[in-house]
Amino acid sequence: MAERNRPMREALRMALREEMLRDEKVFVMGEEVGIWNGTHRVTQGLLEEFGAKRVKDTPITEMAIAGAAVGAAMMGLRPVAEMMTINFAFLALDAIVNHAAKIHYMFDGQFRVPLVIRAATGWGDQATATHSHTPEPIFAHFPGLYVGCPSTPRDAKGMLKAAIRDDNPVLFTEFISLYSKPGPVPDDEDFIIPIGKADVKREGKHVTIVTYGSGMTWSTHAADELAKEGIECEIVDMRWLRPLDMATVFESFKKTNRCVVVEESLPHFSFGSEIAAQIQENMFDYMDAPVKRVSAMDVPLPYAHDIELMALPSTEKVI
Amino acid sequence: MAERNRPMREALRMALREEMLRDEKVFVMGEEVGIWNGTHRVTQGLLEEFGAKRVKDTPITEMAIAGAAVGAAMMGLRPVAEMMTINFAFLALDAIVNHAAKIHYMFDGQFRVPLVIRAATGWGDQATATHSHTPEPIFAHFPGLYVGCPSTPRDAKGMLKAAIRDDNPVLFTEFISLYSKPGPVPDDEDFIIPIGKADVKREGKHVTIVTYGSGMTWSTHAADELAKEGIECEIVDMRWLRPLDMATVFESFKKTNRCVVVEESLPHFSFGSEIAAQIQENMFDYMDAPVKRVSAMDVPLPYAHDIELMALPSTEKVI
Amino acid sequence: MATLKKETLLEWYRQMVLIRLFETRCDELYREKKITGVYLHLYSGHEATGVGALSALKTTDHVITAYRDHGIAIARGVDTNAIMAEMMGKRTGTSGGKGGSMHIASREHNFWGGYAIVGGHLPLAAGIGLACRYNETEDVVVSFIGDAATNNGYFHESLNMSEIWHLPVVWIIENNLVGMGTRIEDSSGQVELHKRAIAYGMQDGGRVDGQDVIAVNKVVSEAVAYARKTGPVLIESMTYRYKGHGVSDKTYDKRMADELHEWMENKDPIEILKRTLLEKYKGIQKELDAIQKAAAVQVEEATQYGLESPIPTYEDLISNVYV
Amino acid sequence: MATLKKETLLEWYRQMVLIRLFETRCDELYREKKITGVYLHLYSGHEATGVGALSALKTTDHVITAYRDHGIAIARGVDTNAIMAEMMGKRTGTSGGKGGSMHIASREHNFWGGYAIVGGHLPLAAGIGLACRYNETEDVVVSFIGDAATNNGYFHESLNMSEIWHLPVVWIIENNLVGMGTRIEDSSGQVELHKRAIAYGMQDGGRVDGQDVIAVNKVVSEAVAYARKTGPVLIESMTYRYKGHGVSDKTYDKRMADELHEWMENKDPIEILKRTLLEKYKGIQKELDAIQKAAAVQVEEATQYGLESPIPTYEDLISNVYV
Ligand SMILES: Cc1ncc(C[n+]2csc(CCOP(=O)(O)OP(=O)(O)O)c2C)c(N)n1
Ligand SMILES: Cc1ncc(C[n+]2csc(CCOP(=O)(O)OP(=O)(O)O)c2C)c(N)n1
Ligand SMILES: [Mg+2]
Ligand SMILES: [Mg+2]
Repeated sequence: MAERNRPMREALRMALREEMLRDEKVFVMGEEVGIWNGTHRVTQGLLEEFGAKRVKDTPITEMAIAGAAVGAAMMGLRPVAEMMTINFAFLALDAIVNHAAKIHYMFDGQFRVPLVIRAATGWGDQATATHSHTPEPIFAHFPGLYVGCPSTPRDAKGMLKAAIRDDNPVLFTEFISLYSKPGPVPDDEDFIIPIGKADVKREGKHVTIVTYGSGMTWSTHAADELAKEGIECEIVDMRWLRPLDMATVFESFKKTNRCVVVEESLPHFSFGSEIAAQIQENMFDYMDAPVKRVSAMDVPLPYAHDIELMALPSTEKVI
Repeated sequence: MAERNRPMREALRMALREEMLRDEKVFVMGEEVGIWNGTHRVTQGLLEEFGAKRVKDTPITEMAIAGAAVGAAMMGLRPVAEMMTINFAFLALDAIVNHAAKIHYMFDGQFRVPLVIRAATGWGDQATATHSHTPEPIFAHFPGLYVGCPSTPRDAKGMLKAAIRDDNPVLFTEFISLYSKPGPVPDDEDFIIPIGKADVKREGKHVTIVTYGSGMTWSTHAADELAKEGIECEIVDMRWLRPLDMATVFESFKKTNRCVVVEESLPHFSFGSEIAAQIQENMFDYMDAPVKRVSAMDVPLPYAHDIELMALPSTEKVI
Repeated sequence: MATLKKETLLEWYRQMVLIRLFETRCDELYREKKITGVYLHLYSGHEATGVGALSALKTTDHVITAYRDHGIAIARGVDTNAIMAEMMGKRTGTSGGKGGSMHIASREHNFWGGYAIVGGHLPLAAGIGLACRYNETEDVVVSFIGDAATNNGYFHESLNMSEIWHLPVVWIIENNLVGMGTRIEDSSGQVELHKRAIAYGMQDGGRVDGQDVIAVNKVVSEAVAYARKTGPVLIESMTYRYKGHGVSDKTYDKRMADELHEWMENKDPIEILKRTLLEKYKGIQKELDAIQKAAAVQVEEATQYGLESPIPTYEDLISNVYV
Repeated sequence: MATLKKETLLEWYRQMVLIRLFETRCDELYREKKITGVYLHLYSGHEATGVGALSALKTTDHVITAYRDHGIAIARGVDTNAIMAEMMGKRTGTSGGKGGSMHIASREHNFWGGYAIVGGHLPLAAGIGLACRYNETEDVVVSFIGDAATNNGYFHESLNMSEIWHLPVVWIIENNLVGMGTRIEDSSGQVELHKRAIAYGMQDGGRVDGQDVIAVNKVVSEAVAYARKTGPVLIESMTYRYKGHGVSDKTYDKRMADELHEWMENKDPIEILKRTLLEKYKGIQKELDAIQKAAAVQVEEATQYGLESPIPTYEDLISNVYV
């Protein structure tokens, strides 16, 4: 299958463009997605190619963006709404969790909400306390929603396409720190990575690292370092936080009997908590050691560069 | 110390009233807290006693209620803002998490936010999918905030007073299912239950039940049942989800070597996840069995009474 | 009004009577614990607004509202059996018993439902309107809004969005002067709510007497025509709720007894239309009586249907979380 | 204007020049990677609005704004050394290097900070105003608002709240015609933003030429007087940003080059005041030059101070999460 190296933002753009070409009902809306070409340049060129009907710049109204996208989706359109960053999606929590995620259930299947909400997540380079959240685990708490978060350009393309084609609401978060990282991306216009499938990104037998998104960066570096000492890490990239593919984790764990969870998010009531809880619940007899968790420190992210980096996970912390 | 049996709503009202009498800067604001006497009648009589300056009815504007309370708190007032239910606090997530909880840090201590946000939480009696959340674990994810949730009238009084007197923002959730339940409440106007202290509500040696709020109801019943079979449960009521008093949990666990976590919230990325993760992390060598979690089912809550109850935890599920 | 046919007026009368009887029966059923839970928001007193507005629509048009939705569902022609079954949390209800009284909906009637989060349905209305334009239909959306909900951020963001995109939405504020127990003077800096249109450069549809079904129909018809071609309109319909905020409201109507009495005595929407009919058509009383009777039978049938319907099962509990 | 003293005008001139030089230097420092990160929103072009508005206040009054806050901080008299240190993320910064350019604040100046979430500070302003009334002072709050932020739910809820409680808040929209890359016509149904006052029954302070510091001072002074005694006022100040949205904005000013040019050439706030001064006071050029020079020295000093200041430590990272 033909593929080319592209940064993640381009892979995402490819997915959007292909789906827009494939299906008239797919359209993009959000703050600065059009004339500005997208704050993170994911939607670059789409306005020019598809026009203002399919690429809608909105006011700075996260509640209404998410809510209007829900309404349009109920009508059978397939909106891809962008939250400039996930931090602003806090303002749309009600629209996402209490509307998008509940409507199919609450009206007992009468309506579908084939909606994707894309949002840039994570460390934003001195973006400070309010603009540096990595809260997808929080959204994944709520049933009715799917939550995806790719770690490679390839996954980004395949996962976003899956999200757009799915009939359920999907929160799709994209790490700012990964947008510019290149990787091979298949040309195939039907390249899909199914919702809810984790991926073993590296095989190993001594310890399982469970992670997603930016966690892959530290995990891979750590695994490289540890390999030098003869420790072979198996890395499970969860890809989706909901549904959570624990089967893949358990399979790996049965082999390694040890696990480290790596995430950029805050330590408590988070991704690592859930993974650790499920492992001890289901793999108790396979555990050689407790599951360790590496995450950001339990503080808001500060502005000053050096202490900002201290607060984040790192390869050293993983090791 | 003199004490009297009162329902939890009355204990909360006592705390509010005493603190308002003690400190001119304490005031109450929220939807229907005044003329209507509070949707859950916690603020009953306060408008009459303290007048409209100290008991402020607001429009239906959760963002502005929380945000205005933050501003007033920065100025040195001590607002107790009511969210009619925690579900509506989703609309105030940004104000709570990105403003109340961040301002002290972000401006490096220049401002304090001595704010309490009270909210009714949990099952609301066929209140349906959007009105039945138990999301305090989600709020507890974020540093800068304290999160308290009492299970008895006594705790309700002491914890709310502690929250009001503290100089940090506190989210204080009150289970709808517990409002009418009576219990002894000390008359003492300085009765305080310090922030961050869990409470062993029942001693036992065979298994530790870790819970909070409404979880106490099922846990206590289950412990009663199990006692008949000779199984002695120790029940740790966390009381505060942030800070989380794991020391008390660990101490109990060292004795029992087994743990069940009981919560009304959803199962994933939640309270039980964090407790289980921390136990396996720190108590691995004391574990005779995996930590079990009992929570609501992973579905939105439906309207119909019978299936609504099916979705919730129960004494049987705990047993 | 010259052009209104007798049958039309009678049909409106029928709908209003049906709603009133339905709501009254629900109130009883709640007291009899056949309808349970803590929420039940009756439409009694508001009938002319719902009926007048929805009679201005085609079946291809769209309707959405808040939790005070049973009356709207009936005016939209949704089966009263299914509505009543929903109130009782039965499998045969419009939402399979999972939505309850605040979440009646009917896809086939383009009735997109009642919503319990104040303001939460307003951007949905904008989105539905967006889809109408996207699909290049000339369908419109009628979105009802409580007066107190107009203070909420959802209102502001949604109405502004509808204007900049010229969406075919007719926003109808049902101004019953109060949200739960809070009077409009205490919650809105601007008490003439239709004036909020100015903040969006939106067509101001003005204030209409919401107890006069004919007046409501006229104003909404004009607005609908405008919305189909041009863009959104904001209308304020002055009305009153007869039964407190919901069944859990035990004090408001006592506090405002005089005002309530005044509205019930002198501004009852059913009485107003009845007077008009009696003046205009000699000997129509019989027809009115027949309507009343038929409505009572229909409500009784709905009640029986609801009572006899099965409750949802575990399968229902876990179905439709995802498609 | 008759009553304005020469010293007052010169002081405003000084502040505006200082802001301009400070911002220009920040721009350079960003390019030199002495100021880092992705955000830096310059106040160049807006000077007359900030300076004119804040000069209408007492020191006991309160000020709050969004992320375009360095200019406001300077106009409020906050130490430029500490501001610059904050831009560079240094320990000696106004927020200990933890807030950065978007979060300058100074408790002692009653400058409650810049806030990065669009609209997020608006209810805070209401709350500060509430405290003023609660404490029975006659202090007022000036809250700046971007034009694009007026579409946000926070704006609606906060302004309405300020009106129903008669809070002493002067809401000043800095209308620079754009939010990031989106023109006001594309984001606001109502482009005359002061008219949004009607939606709250609020005192409409009208539109003012935001490039004319004297005009701004006059309008805001009147509004402040009204707010002290009566209630909130909404003012729209027409202005322009010279340096794009922020340092990451690389295209907008190219797209709108003609418009930008027009504002810089003909509506520059510093030039406008300068012309007035030169017309009015013979031989004042020397004084203006001295001001310019002193401002340049001050900015250079601030730069050195910032550069030489220590970076925060691990202790800083973990301090002040809680009191
Ligand atoms: C976001 C939110 N906040 C609060 C509530 C509680 N609540 C339900 S209805 C209501 C009053 C609404 O009044 P109005 O909009 O005038 O509609 P009416 O009930 O008069 O028809 C309130 C406060 C809610 N459901 N959602
Ligand atoms: C809630 C939220 N949404 C989006 C953003 C991103 N953002 C930052 S500034 C801005 C534009 C604001 O424009 P305006 O209010 O006119 O102020 P100006 O920058 O022109 O001074 C946007 C969209 C944000 N910070 N917060
Ligand atoms: Mg009302
Ligand atoms: Mg602007």
